[in-house]
Amino acid sequence: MRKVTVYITLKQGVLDPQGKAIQESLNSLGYNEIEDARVGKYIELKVEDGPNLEARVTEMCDKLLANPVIEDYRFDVEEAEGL
Amino acid sequence: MRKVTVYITLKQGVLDPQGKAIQESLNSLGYNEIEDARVGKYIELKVEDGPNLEARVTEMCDKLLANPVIEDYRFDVEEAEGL
Amino acid sequence: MQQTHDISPEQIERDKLYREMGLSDQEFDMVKDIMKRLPNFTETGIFSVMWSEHCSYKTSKPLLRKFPTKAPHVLQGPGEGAGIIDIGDNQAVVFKVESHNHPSAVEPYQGAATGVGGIIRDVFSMGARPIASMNSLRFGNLTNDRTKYLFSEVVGGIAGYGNCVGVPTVGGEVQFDDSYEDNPLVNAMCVGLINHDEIQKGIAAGIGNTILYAGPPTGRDGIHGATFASDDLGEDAAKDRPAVQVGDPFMEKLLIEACLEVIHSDALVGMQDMGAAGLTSSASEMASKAGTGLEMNLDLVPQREQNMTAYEMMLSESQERMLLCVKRGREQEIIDIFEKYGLKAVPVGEVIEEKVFRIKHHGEVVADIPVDSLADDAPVYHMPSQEAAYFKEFQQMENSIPQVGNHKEMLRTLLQQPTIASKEWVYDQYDSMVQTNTVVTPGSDSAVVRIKGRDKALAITTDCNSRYIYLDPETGGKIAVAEAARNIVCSGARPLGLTDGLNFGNPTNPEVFWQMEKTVEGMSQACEVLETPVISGNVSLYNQSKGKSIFPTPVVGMVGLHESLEHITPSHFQTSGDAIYLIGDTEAEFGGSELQNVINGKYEGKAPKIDLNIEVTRQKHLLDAIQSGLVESAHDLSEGGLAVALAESVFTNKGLGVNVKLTGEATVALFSETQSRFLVTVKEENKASFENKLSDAKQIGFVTDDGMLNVVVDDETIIQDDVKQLENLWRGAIPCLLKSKA
Amino acid sequence: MKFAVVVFPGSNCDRDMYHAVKEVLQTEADLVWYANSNLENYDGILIPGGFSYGDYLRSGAVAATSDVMKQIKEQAAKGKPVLGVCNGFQILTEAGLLPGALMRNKELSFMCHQEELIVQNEITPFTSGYDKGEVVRFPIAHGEGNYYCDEETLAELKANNQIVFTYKNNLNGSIENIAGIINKEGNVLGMMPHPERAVEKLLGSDDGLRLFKSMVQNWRDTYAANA
Ligand SMILES: Nc1ncnc2c1ncn2[C@@H]1O[C@H](COP(=O)(O)OP(=O)(O)O)[C@@H](O)[C@H]1O
Ligand SMILES: [Mg+2]
Repeated sequence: MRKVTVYITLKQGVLDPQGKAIQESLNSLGYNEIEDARVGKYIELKVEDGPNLEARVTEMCDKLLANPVIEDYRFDVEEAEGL
Repeated sequence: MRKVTVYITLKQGVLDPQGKAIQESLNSLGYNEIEDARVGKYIELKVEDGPNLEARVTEMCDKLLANPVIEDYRFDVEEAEGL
Repeated sequence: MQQTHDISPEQIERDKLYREMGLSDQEFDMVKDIMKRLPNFTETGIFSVMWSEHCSYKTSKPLLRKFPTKAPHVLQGPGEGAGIIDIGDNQAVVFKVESHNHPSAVEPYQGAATGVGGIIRDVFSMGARPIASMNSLRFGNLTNDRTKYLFSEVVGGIAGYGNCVGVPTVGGEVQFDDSYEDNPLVNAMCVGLINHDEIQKGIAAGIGNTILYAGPPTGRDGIHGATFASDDLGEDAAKDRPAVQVGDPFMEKLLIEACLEVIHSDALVGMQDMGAAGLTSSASEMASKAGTGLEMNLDLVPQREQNMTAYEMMLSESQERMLLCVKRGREQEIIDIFEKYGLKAVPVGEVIEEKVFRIKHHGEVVADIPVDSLADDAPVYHMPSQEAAYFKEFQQMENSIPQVGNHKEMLRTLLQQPTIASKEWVYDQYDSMVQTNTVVTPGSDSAVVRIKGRDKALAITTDCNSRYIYLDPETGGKIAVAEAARNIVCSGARPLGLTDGLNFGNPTNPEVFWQMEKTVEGMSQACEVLETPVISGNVSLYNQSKGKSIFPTPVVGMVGLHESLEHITPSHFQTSGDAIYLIGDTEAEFGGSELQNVINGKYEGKAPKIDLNIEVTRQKHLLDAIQSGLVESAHDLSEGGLAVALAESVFTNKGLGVNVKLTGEATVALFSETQSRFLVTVKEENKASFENKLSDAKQIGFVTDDGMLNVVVDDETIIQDDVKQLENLWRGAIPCLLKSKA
Repeated sequence: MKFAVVVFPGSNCDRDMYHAVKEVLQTEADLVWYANSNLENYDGILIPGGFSYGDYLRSGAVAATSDVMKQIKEQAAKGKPVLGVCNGFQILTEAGLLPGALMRNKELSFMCHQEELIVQNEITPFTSGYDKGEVVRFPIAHGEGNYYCDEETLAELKANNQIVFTYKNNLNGSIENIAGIINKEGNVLGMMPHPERAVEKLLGSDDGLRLFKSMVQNWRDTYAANA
């Protein structure tokens, strides 16, 4: 069993209204040191071992998990233990 | 300048319908090796350096970024370069 | 990469760089004539967006002139952000439709969302409070995975934006056909309410007055969106991807409240939203309309990204931005109002006497253009037109009757066609009730929105059966307008006027231009006869992919007025025992029908005929009967004919059924799509008065309480089916298609 | 009785709530903008639905940290009735005035239509006008109305009779079909369905009117008792 963690972020230049709202809200709580916030998604997959794991995950990201028009992604693969 | 990355995940035991839907879609696309999927949030903060950075970020998470009833969080701090 | 500002005017001319921006050689020559010199990079960009089809209507203008646009109750016709119609009591209704087809093909969620945001801005920039949204959608066949994705994401985007911004989405339409496979249509309509004395115009008047920029900072979003929308959606649409704009409905909500507060200040001179071609079109149009000039300093424009060029800032289509003209010296009053809502408003320029559009950046003049030339001198093209070859062929075909073996099964099949099936999966995702005015929620012929504090309401519908228009553009154009009016009348309202969203293929194809011409002619005739002027609209061309044009799709968004809440009439049957009437005769007309598609898998032949005089007379008589309190329910007959209308009328959760006796050929009686027909129920005691008013109404049966749909034709039982089962098929069809694997 | 309808940036049912209490019920009410507000002089606080702060991060999360929330907590501590509807309910849970959390609907999509609810607790200042077990029709309109809490909290809710409304059909995945809960003290009610959208027959239901009437009646009773 493997644990794959996919990180999906908005492409550079794409407006992130959510990030903006979070930054402003942190500032208004007094955390003025926060200069920017960007929000992404984080998906943990529990995957049965098999050949071409990386290639298949890349495919999954392209087809479903990320929206290539506005998002970038990367992923890590680990041995799964306590999943 | 520091880059803080906050990872927010649903607590163990809290149902994750979005994760479930992703798992099912991946399975139906033929990725039968996916046994589970869980979705979380991933927030990148650009933070001006200052004392007690870690303690302050912990506070931000407790106060705003994560909801302790349903979510767990952790974060990394890095030197920011190309931010 | 070469920096755009380093590109010299000479290089633009020599390497014909203007072509990449969308200007033709001739158009570039016109620009040189106007400027009396070579335009620089920014200026070329400004001309190219202002002269794009999207902003200049250069190929459709000659056609649009044919639409009747005037009537005593029209306060504002086409030309401003949206049209306005008087509804009495110092109130008026503001509405317009807008397409977002190409952005939605590339990024369906954001494309649809920003389409909704854009049309809402058009309405509140007039000073009106947006009170209802509609959407008209077209997709390919729902069996295809890409179509399922586009459909789900578009609906998600409309919901995501509309729900958050707090404007109820009260209705719309969705149809599915192969011709939209790679080029879905996403047209959004918004309706607003305004008091006469609050009407704003997008003008920059008063020399020396200040131009304020309000809203979020400008990024590189959607640069060249306007020309992109006017181009063929080719194979390489993907490379245009960075052009995608992201909507922020939260920002829009704040902007609505701030702008509606700002209009009460007499420091405000004019206000316009930044839509297609962003700062360029809003600023130059505001000056042009006021007969002034405008000077703007881009260093003052709030920016989200670093090192933006003048070209990028002028063409950016970042969302949720407004441009205001404010009396000099009183800027702070306006800025404070925006501030209250957490929004930034900053001075970026001023109104000048010299009629030029002058842009400064980093201390240099980067554009200096005679301002009227951008709007008034835009080229107008009279495209060659040629009757489509298929049309001649279709006109020679006989009106044959398709062979139906089992009418009961056929009704079941028809009810599950995605175009006919329940759209609940769509509209349940929309907040249709916020603002607490929605009297008739989605699921009826028209949505009805009451006006608080008055005994009146508005009926709203969008309609367009593009199959008929494809078969016969002129007839189909008439039908589109007539059908919208039918839906309004069935709800008990008097049609006031309409907005049109003209979606067509490539106008340089003479057969497509012919479709456009004929469609507009047909629509115009119907508008005349039905007394529904066109008060606003939108044109979207080049809707095609892989060389195939979409079906011509001129979406009609119509608004009507209920002069009393008492007149609001449901489209569903109400009570067992009520008499069922069919208004209008039925002929064998199957060209473009749902039945033809189910049986033959294509649309061909003649479109159903329509006689506009019969149409208007029937509509008037029916409305009169409704207003006289004689009608329990009224529904128009459309796709699938009488059988489908009967079934839809009993899907009510009241356990109702129908007993109907018809005469003639069963397939014709049940499934023909002859126009100008209505299905009406009347209480026993009102039958005589009703028949007096509607001479061509024939009673065909009764509403029952046994939950069965019984149809007898010439003494033979043709359909006997369980209403609940039919309803389940109809309700389940779209969710079922979406779930099933391709 | 005078109501404050608290308006956050992004609230969008604020005018609907105001219309319900002011124009339909004809009680006193003000729309109170969240910033620089003073809730001292109001007898009841209504937190309307909508998308405060765009629902960014989590619905209700940002509003829950605002200054006006401190005042709402103070007023609630004094025993004044506080009603949060839809986004208002989400804000109350995020602020800790009510236990649990509202998560995404189990089918993930937004839903809007009339639903049947069962009145589970009719002895609150909000529901005294209803009968126990009565079925009422209110519109729902939410994407995140899936009520969640841990088992311990659920046991407590039950033990204290804090579950006020349940759905007849479980549509969004809520634990035990929960549609609305009240705090232990019995003066803070949060609910996903919209009573303010159900105050006129013309719009499909007036079952919600009794909720506001109950609030007014109870305030009068207490007021009369104190006077
Ligand atoms: N995209 C949509 N958005 C909202 N409501 C829709 C949409 N499509 C269809 N509906 C609603 O579904 C109902 C049926 O639509 P339709 O079959 O087009 O009606 P009609 O044939 O009477 O014009 C209408 O009430 C309509 O408003
Ligand atoms: Mg209809």
